[in-house]
Amino acid sequence: MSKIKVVHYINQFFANIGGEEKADYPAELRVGEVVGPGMALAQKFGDEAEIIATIVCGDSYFNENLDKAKADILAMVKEQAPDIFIAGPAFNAGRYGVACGTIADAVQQELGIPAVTGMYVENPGADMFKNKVYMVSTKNSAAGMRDAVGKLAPLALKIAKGEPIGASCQEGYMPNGIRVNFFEKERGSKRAVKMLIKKLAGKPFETEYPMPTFDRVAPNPAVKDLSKATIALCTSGGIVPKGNPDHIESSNASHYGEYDITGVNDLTEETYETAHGGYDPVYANEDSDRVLPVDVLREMEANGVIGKLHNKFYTTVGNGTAVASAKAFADEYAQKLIADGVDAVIMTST
Amino acid sequence: MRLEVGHIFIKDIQFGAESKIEDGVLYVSEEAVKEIVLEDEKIKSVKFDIARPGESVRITPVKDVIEPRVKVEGRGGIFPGVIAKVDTVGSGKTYALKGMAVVTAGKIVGFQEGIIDMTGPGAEYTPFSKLNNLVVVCEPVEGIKPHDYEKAVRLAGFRVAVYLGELARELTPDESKVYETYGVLEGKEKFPNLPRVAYVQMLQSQGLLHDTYVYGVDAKKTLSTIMSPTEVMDGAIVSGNCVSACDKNPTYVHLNNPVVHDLFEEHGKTLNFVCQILTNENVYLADKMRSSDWTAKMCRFLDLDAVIVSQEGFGNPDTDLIMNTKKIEAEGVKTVIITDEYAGRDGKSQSLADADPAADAVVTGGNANQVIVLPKLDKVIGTLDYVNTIAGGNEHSLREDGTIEVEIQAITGATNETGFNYLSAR
Amino acid sequence: MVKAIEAAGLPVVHMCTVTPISMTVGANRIVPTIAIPHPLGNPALDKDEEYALRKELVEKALVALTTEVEDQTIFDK
Amino acid sequence: MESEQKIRERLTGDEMNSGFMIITNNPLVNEKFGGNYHVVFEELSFEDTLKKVRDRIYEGHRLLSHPLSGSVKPNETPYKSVMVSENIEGLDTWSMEIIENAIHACGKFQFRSDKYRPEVYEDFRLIDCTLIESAIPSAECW
Repeated sequence: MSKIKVVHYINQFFANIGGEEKADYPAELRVGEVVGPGMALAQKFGDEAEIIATIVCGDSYFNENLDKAKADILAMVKEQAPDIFIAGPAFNAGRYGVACGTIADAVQQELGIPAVTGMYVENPGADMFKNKVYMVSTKNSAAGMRDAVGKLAPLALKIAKGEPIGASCQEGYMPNGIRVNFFEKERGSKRAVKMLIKKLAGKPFETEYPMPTFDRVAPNPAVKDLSKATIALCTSGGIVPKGNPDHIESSNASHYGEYDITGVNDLTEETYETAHGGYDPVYANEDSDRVLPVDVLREMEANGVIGKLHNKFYTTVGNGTAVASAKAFADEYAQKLIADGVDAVIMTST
Repeated sequence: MRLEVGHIFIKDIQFGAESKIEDGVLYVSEEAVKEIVLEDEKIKSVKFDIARPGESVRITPVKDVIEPRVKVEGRGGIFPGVIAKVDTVGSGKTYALKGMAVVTAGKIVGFQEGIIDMTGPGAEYTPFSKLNNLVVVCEPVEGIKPHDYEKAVRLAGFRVAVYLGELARELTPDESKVYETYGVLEGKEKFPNLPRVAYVQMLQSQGLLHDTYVYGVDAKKTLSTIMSPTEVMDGAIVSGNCVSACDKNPTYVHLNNPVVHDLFEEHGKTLNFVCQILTNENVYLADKMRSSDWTAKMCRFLDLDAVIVSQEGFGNPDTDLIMNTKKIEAEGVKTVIITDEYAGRDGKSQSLADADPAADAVVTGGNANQVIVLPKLDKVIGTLDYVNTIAGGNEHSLREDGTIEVEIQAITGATNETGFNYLSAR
Repeated sequence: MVKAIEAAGLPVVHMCTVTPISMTVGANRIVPTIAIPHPLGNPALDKDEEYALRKELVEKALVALTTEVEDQTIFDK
Repeated sequence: MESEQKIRERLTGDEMNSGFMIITNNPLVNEKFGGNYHVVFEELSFEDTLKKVRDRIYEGHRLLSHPLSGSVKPNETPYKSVMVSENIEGLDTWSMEIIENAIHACGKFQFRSDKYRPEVYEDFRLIDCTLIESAIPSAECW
């Protein structure tokens, strides 16, 4: 059987070109060369596989010229047509980790060549790509090279040969959301007792099934005295001054609106409308209070039910706007609300 | 409570003219056991067979697996409230026939499940492939209702097991183990510095083919309660559950409850094993609220430091498991829970039907949806007719070459949620 | 978005027609509203009635903001 | 648990005993309990029956029995019966969570409800019927 062909990707640092000052080093293909950590990999491979080429790329270069770097590297890999692509290991180097994840994922997706990488669990590249490519869990510095290569090489061989991949704890990759069965050395009850003893002693223990993460934020304490509170209105219903002065897009909005309502007691057909493209706008355009109840809150403000209606409202368009950007908008204007002394928020959605 | 369990190793089972145990061989008189089974008029006929480890034999559809035992000293008898009269068991001396089991098989409902392969890849997944099995295949009388048939087969298995256990009454055990628990104060004095630990066992209790009996009482009609963990060793809990082969607890598992055994291993060393708490898995949500309230309340009353919670079954019990865990943790009592997973054939789906961050220490019996191909074996005890429709099978289950493609949920004990098996997942 | 505001330290009430979505996005105080195109109104009503309806909903929202909650709560009554 | 707690706070004992209805696609349940209880029968798939229950929950009915009752898996048995409160009691987050998780779980199992011999369906109907039957004494004893 012929040897498995490997293409290895590393950054400028591990290629001995230089540190941060050389991070803008463009992608470079070195056919027939085994560089840096590639030596250790090659040793582990023995006769089973050989590194036929190494690709070196500066971390800043990769991340700052993402499209070009990706395209160039993909072309290099394609030309070499390896059986497997290995990136890293990146340990705790953030931009290197992201580069390894990005390019490994791209090689798999676009070239259909299996890929594997490795990095420290807290490397930002880990969360981004561990569910997309097999990613070996490494120590947080290059001092863990031997351990990393010890896991990376056999996993790469298995993947290249198309052998079944065992559970994450057996193969050393980060849990990737795919549950894989295997036989433990001790029966379940014994493992439970051992885990219990550790938990009782306050020692670290590892659950065999981490509960799905609950990305929840605990509720803040209630408003104590409404009559002294400043309440702000926010909406994802896209209410904007008539004519949409900031040109907020009807879907997939790239920014949010901030509008002063000092002296505005009622949102009328003549003064306000919706920029939202995801629902029938007729009702909101007729009377925007139907989405953003300024009229009611003004009355409550006048009657002393609430201390004050904040003089600015924030608006976004929920329709098709990426969760991440919606969150970024809210992160930003929440800080403004706090700076302005707002005590609580009413958010309306359509 | 103090119970001594004597182990009598059975290295083989053979049919013989007279039932007896000699030099570690169990000889079974077919005539005698036949008579015992046919005591029940709902059973029309019965066949016996022997399946030994390594033989090319498949047993299916399995209903229950039972270890023969006999009570030689102390109150009560094996299977109190079911076979023996109601009396508190769990003290004195009991002998168990180790290395063997009585396996009841037969079709109770059309979608029945349960495979025990004695060799090949399937054998790795079922703990019962390591035993010498006396298989009892019952045929019911015509027109019988499934619940009557289930009961008849359930009880027939127990009667046969008790009969075989009796054969050991006058023997000398090959080895003995002593299990002892103490009263609340007594235990505190004896082990003043050891953490107080209990075992919370959730019992399947949802209806026909989903029932468990405690001293003969249907568990769905019980409030959460306390037992000495030695009571199960005398058959205080028996299975009436024949659905979900991979994660149901056969009576064998109740008798040899692995959590009970492994906690006893640490008893007096790293922990004080205080008691076993039983609770159920009813269908009605308010029952769940009540049962989990009681479980948590007892954990507090008993001043426990930690518990292990085990589950039985899929779906509905996930909710009980999480409710118990949250409430027990909220009482300041630490938990480790044992469950299994239904993560889909590709392993990508969410494993449980419920979840909570309080459940931070989980032992898993593996993904029950994993697909496995079982080879054709020389002999089938029971019938393959139903393999097509057993849980985890599909229309292609029984393939032309005689191999069977099934999810491991069809294999008896594969993902057991008391931690009886070695399978796990990550 | 609701979550981001809550995370910043401000109590927030989410007035939303599709409450399951509100649950999913992690709102803690939820007030169900009338309909997607007019959450706080109903064009079928007179102006006065519609205003009263809106006021009622906003009052619920204020109740939500002044009520301590431990996890996701729908203020429906 | 907070959501469970809310049910207790919101509802008095009387309200918890507001009666129940059984939503089912199992003709045997309809036949057996339709006379004495409020049974809503419709020929639907397993999953659609759960979705029908979900719709009731979003209208404010409270879930009374677990939608994944029984160890027979979704898509294996075609039948499902679920108990919800007769009256609209207000949106209940716990009910919502359980029913959504149950509907989600249907996707994990290969569909083979249509692959059995006719007599097997009789067994499926019977098992589903005994599962819901086990909830009735509890529902009535409040």
